[in-house]
Amino acid sequence: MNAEVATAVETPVVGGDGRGAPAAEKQAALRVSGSSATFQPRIVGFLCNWCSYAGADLAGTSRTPYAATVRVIRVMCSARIDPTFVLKALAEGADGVLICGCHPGDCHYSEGNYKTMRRYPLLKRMLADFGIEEERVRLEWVSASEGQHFADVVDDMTRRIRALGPSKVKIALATDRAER
Amino acid sequence: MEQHRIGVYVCECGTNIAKVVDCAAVVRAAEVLPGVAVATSYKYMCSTPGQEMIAADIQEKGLDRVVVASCSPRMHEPTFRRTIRNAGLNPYYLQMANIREQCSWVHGAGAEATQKAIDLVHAAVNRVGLHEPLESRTVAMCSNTLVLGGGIAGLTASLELADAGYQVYLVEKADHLGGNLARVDLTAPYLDSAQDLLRERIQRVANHPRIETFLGTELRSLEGYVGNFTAAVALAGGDGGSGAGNGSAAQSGDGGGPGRWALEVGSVIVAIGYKEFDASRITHFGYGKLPNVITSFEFEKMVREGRIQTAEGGQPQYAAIVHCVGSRSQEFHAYCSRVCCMTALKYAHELKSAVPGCYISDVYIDMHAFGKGCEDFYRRSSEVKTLFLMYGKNEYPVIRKADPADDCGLLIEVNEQLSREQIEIPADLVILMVGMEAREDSGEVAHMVGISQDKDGWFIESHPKLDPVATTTEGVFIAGTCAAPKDIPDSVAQARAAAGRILARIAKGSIEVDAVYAEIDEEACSGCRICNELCPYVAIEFDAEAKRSRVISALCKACGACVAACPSGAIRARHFTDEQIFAEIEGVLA
Amino acid sequence: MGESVATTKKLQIALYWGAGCGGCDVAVLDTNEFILDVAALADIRLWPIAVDAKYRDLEAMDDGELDLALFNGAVRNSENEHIARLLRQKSKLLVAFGSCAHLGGIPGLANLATKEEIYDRAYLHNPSIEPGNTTVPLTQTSVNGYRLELPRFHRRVYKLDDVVDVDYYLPGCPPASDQVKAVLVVIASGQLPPKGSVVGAGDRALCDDCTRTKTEKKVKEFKRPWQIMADPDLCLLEQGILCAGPATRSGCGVRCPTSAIPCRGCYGPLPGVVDQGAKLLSAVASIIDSKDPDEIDTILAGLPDFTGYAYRFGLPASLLQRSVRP
Amino acid sequence: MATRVNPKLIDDLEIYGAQDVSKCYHCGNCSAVCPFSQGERIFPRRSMRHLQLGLEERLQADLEPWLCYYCGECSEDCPREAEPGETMMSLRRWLTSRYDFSGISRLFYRSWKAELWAILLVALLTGVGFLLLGFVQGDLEIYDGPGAFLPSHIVHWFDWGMAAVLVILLGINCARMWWFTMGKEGRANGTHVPLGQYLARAFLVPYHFITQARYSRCEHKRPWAVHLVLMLSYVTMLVLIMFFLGSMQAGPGIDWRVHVFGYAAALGLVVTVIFAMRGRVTRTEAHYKHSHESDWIFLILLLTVAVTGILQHILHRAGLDAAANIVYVVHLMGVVPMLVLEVPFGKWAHMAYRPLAMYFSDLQPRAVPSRSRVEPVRPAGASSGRA
Repeated sequence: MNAEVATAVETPVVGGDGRGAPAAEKQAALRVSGSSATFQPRIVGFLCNWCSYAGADLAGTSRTPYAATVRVIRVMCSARIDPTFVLKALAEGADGVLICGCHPGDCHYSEGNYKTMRRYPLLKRMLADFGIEEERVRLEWVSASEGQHFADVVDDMTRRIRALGPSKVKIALATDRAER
Repeated sequence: MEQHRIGVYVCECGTNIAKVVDCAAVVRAAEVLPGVAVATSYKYMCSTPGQEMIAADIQEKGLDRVVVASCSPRMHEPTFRRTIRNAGLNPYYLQMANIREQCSWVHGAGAEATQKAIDLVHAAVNRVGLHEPLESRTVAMCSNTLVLGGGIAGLTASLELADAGYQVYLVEKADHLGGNLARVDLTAPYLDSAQDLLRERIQRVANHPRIETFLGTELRSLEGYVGNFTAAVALAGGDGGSGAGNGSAAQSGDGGGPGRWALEVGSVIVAIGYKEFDASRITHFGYGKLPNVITSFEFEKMVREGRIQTAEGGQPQYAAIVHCVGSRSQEFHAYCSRVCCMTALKYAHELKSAVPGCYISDVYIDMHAFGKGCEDFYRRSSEVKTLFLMYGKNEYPVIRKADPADDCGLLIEVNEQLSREQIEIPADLVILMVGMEAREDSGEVAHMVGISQDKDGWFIESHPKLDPVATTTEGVFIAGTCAAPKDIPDSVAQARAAAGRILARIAKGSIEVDAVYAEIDEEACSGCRICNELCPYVAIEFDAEAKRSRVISALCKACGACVAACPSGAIRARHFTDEQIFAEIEGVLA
Repeated sequence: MGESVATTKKLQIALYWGAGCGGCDVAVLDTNEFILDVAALADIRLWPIAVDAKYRDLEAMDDGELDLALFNGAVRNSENEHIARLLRQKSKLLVAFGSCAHLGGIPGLANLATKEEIYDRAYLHNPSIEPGNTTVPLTQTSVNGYRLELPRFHRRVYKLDDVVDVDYYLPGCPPASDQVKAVLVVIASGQLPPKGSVVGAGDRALCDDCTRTKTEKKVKEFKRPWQIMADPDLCLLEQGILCAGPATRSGCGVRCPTSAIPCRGCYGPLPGVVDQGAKLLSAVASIIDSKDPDEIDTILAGLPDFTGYAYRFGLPASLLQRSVRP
Repeated sequence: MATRVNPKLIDDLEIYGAQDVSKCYHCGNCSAVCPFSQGERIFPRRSMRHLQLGLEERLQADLEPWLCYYCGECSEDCPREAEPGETMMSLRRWLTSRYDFSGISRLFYRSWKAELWAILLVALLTGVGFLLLGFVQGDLEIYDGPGAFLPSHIVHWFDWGMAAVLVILLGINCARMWWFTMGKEGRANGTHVPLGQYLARAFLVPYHFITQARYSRCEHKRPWAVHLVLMLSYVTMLVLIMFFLGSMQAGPGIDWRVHVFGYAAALGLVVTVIFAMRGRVTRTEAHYKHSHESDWIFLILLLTVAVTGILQHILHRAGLDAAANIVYVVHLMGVVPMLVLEVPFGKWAHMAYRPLAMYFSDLQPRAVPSRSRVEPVRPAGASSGRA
């Protein structure tokens, strides 16, 4: 199949396969999310067990509704969140990644969230270099008592990502595969 | 990857989950996932039949991994771990998908909620396949206990433990025992004397051979882990700390200078109590400006001194009691302070008996008389002709000076809810029922002992209903009003409960601690020492000649900071490995 | 494979130079007189830099006729890809030789730019281009009747195993000559490591070989190497110099850090590490000595083009592989 | 403008019989069970509240107490035993004393001794007066006709005279009632009820007076029946005495056209009074549970009057005219104080206040803004809400 694709894309160079690409990207877009009107982002949430996960649970126990877009993965502390996880999620097709930890100074492990605080800005810079929009990755401090805050964050993030449309990472990798 | 036999159990939680998530669809989706041998849903997975179902499948269908999609793991993970352990599986062969708190309770019924549940189950199935059998460690349990706070809760807990024959270190910041209760005269609803409750306890504590009391002393740091803490306590700054701990304290650990002690303890009970709301924050009441507007504690003082009188020294002909000062308001504290209503009724009785002719107006929002004997107390109070007036939430009564012509010193203007009348209440003495607040130092204490606070500063229990005295830090317990406003019986009950929990552990002699901790693969470690500085519990030691770092598992609390930071991927977080989390990521995005 | 050694028949080998700097070929030559031993026990059937052979000779070979093909350089265009496929077809063993073939290498950094940007920079807006010259390479042109072809420039750079199946990886930019030697000897001897292994490198981070003393790390300020006289005996990272050593395989002989140059990470991620850049990020950021967001930003400002540094040799091998800008 | 609370008022009301007001915590059960409490007229609860707060002005302006017939259901269902029914009763007493200009009623309600002495005094005067009249102009042996000891035409004249006085006294109190509930209130609200409405709805007064229609809507029917019989008997008697005294006193032959009513009424009175007394002794029914001294005095008076009335009639038919005359005097010694003291100042007054209250409460919603007044008009809800 590679051969056909290769020839299919065989055209003058400048902007050449630029013509081939959009089609593929559209296809991929459809694969990922259906029409953007009903686009329901898929957000991976990494929550620390003690504050943020408890906060998300509180949103539940107090029946605070929010968009069904976030899929939570529990870690013991936000400091456990290896930037690799974020890249992995994006590469796997996440439209957004939400990182939540205890408020600075209130970490169950006394200092874990400071490590997160240090890694995050550098990670954001790196993501920007990869052309990933600002809004797609977000760090929020959510305490065990901030169910409402968690709900608000998810809704807000959902709104912003809806405006952006689906993440292009998976599409890009898909089109690359098509090129070979 | 070796083929597993995974059982997926979707809980309907009555209708809590089923009415939003299409459990049947989740089961159908789970059935086809690789390695899934059994997938089924049931009304209450946590019920005995539910657990028996899982156990039976493990034994009969030879399941080697279990996924339970139900409530939050913070709720029932221990339950189901026990279930599969009893059925012969390693307890860590369990993974839960939180489809209640984080799905059915926050989303409307429909495809989206169901899809989310399916994704979460998919992630759990992916992950559980990579779970390893872990054995929880047992560590020695030191039988000494540190009790923070010498109020009724702290005293009770201390006596409970000491009477059972174990050493207690009672650390009180003030220079005397008794806490807030010491400032109270009578107690509601039975009007027995607070001093009677306290005196004999304080005496017993003072003379108890197994209780060492540190007055004017505060906690400076708490290191170690359940069963094996080291607490550093020192004389509170400035405060003289009269009669602080004697010689034997020094033996219990090297002092590190005068007025400092290091205490070896196995458990900690935090019972630091509350502080009263500052009434002057509500300007409407004119507290601090109008001399005859006083707080409940100032009134208690009057009663104890036996002279209830106005600032001018006269007997009040009219007295008014204003409820919910600082409580149940959007501006200040949304919560109810729980004891004020009955205390207010108590004041009505005390006033009536001290000044028989006095007319008492009780200005309240709602009358909370839920406790034992309280409703009856409320009825009796109305029989002594207390005038109950209801004001609206966040519609504070306004207290002002009366005109010389009036037969009273003060006037309270209230929009009275029961009559829908704008009324003025005559008063010579106004008692403000100030609510309870978390102490200013509660934040420090929480941080030192590693427990969290809610938005109001109250300490958070490990489960509000099922585990009300334990905290998220193993071996640290909370009792009394530092957890939330409480009356005396509840505080005492909590104190005894905490003591009971500790005695049970001491009786066992050793204690099981979670098998989850980080470990360094010395074959992969390059000794770069990036992890060394990161551990808040100094659980990572560096072996200079081997040029390798090592984790002291007993000290490790499994936060995983080092794991994420290790650039060689040489550190593994047991039960939270990279592979397991990758599997989850792939699962939720499948 | 085994039988090829059993026979006394000479090893049939090919070396190819894809999208790379040629340093890898030099590294082979750097084996000095050893190259003669190679010549002695092997027929070099293709080596553009040293041997006069044509692609058609390669095309003419039978499948599996070659015993060993060393492919250095990344896959940037259709030509690289074509030869990669040919070599895979003709050779029993295919080795990704050097960082470019292994992880994408320096050329892989091009994945942060779009093809259009690259063309613009290379052929349109460049100081060395005379104004008004808008010539850009086309895959097909006809010059007075003759149809000329140029390789197609791929949208992005690939590492070798993105296009073909690879047997072994020999990391390094370039691989250390002694490692090259060692690997060739092993292969010649027929004691082959399991397929897919990284050969000619250690399984621990560079720090393991690095002789600089390491203490507990806390960094308040990052500096470029030229900004300080680095203490020759102290870990560079602890001196605030960004060093990829902790996140990089050993095997190079610690050539850079010993000469006061921080490791760039050419030997690639350690076994089990999925994304070298992300790991370096996590490690480096974690040891920043501050709890104040603003101060942290200032400290991080001392790490210009961190992405470029973190993925200097491995962008195509990273999880994101390339910029998603259209 | 905030209204001043007067915590002392409930103490005052205790004297009128309201013992348990302070127990009420306003669950509202009383108003829920009361068939009359609807729309803006929420009672007894609101009255209880106004009483607890001691809002005298409000209470004085309230008609609610008169709209209650004390069926007692509220008291039965009260979870706090705050006796709302009895409170309404006490409020009626309190209001009666408020309406009364002379202060006599207040005196009587606050001290039953005073009431008793007053009755005895009036009785004595009446006795002396009529004896004098008898001995001066007539013969003790003659009961009727020329030379009669107490000639019916004179007694008749006396009755009319007394009636006139009573009507004036009661009229003044009724006027005050109107002023408190309609006039003053209306002015405060800047509204007034047009005269046309007063005339149009005037029929309500006799209607309620005669039928007690409202009472009949109470859950328990018996108290209504009893009350109706008592009231009708009383009215019948009144009519007979005021218009047919001659033929009443005539005889010895029985004039059935007149006497049959007399017998019925007398029977009715005696039976119902005894019934009421039995009730107040046994205290089985809620509205008989609490008896104010004034209640007993009233019943005893009524019984004496009824019995002596019957007795003199019988004696006269038995030809014992002298005895009949003596009893007649005794009878009058009961009748006069009963009317003079009870009608304007005591329990009897309610026979005027009640129908008036129905009438006024029917009129209040018909109030319209007064053109003459300048200050803003309170919203209709508020004005009619506090009637």
